[in-house]
Amino acid sequence: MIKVLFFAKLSEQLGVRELQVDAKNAEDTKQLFTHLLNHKTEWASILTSQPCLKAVNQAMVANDVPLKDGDEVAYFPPVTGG
Amino acid sequence: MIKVLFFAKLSEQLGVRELQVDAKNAEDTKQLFTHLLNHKTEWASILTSQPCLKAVNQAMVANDVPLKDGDEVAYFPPVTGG
Amino acid sequence: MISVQELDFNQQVEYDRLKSTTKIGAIVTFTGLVRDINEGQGVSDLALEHYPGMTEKCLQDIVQQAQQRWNIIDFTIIHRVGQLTISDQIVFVGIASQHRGDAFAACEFIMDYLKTQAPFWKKETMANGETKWVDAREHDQHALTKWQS
Amino acid sequence: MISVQELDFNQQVEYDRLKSTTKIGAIVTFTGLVRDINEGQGVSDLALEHYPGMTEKCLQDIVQQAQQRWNIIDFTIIHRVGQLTISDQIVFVGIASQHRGDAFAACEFIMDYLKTQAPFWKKETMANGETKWVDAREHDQHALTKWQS
Repeated sequence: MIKVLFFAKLSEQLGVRELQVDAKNAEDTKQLFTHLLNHKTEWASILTSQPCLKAVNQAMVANDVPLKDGDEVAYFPPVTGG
Repeated sequence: MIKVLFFAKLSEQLGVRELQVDAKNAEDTKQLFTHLLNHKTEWASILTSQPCLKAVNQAMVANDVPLKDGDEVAYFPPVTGG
Repeated sequence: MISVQELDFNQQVEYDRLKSTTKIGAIVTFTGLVRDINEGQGVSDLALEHYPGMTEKCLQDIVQQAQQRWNIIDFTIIHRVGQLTISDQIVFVGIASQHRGDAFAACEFIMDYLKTQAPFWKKETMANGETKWVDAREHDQHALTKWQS
Repeated sequence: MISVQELDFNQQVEYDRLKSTTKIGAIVTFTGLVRDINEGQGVSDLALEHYPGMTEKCLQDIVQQAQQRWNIIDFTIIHRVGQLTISDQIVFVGIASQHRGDAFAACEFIMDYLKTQAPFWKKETMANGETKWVDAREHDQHALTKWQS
């Protein structure tokens, strides 16, 4: 399984903080994202209407990367700490 | 009179911290400096052998400037505070 | 030292910890506070969310980059999470170095990267009770360009 | 606040004084300390001489230049004179601003100009008892170039 996390505004809008996705639906981050777009009716518009960053195993990645069983993928808005 | 001050290494080497110079021997800082070079035997070599900054009325000046009775002129090495 | 914590921190304690060896000639500290006005609106409270695990890794990575560029004798990064209010301390970055140039550069570098890369998110509560996730500022992205030469 | 004094100062007191209004979002402090090694020689004591009157004017002038360039809500400059020893605090510059960019720049600018223009002179006593006036560093003059664009 792939552990998927959402943070901040994104998690509030999607109504979920964590999700398990079968690794066969997520061979890479691109396939995972497509899977999430179809997870619930409103998810496509939420996930594509705003800047959305991603981290794989707790490191931000700019492009799509391959995934394997046990990986952790997080989606979140641009950061605003400090 | 012109009040002349020396600081730090310069005052140590000259053996004096303060001096009064007749304003007629110091129409400008150039004339004052020439007067000081001749004040005592060793002063010329002390004042010309090292970088020497000057301030007129407590503001640093790079070039020579006119002086008038009552002015305060200070000579000192490059600063090393902070 | 890197710490992500709900607890407040103390300027003197952090300063004294950085001032631990006689090699140190310069200490620069940055403290970020909750301002009462953000983008022209009165703020009353602030909630800070983060991504536990990634946050600490990310801060460690930023410090390593700073250590490669400048001479750092000691450092402290503290970032608070949870519920904060006006004038509360949010973040502390302290750098101890032999010389001031290293301390200033490393401290500002760490803050600039923390602002754009560390996974923290602020949610403001306005004076009128409305809540709003803070938007990332273009200006913070731009601040990175000075380190990329 | 500008102060030239023999007395030591306290980080927390100065920090709290800068943190006085809810408009402040960023506080940057710089503290300079007596290091045990200068130019490779063991230092045991340091005497700081200054030009009373000119010193205060000069620091005021540097602050005014900083205020023209950056948004400064409050500032503190403290410089000690007289006899100091290893690890003693020499100088404190603290800046309170709305945003961190102003606070970092103003604080470093003030230190860079203080180092090259304010009439202070250091005389070191070495571990072996010899005394030596500290030479001005070329590097400090060079540090000014970053503010002259």
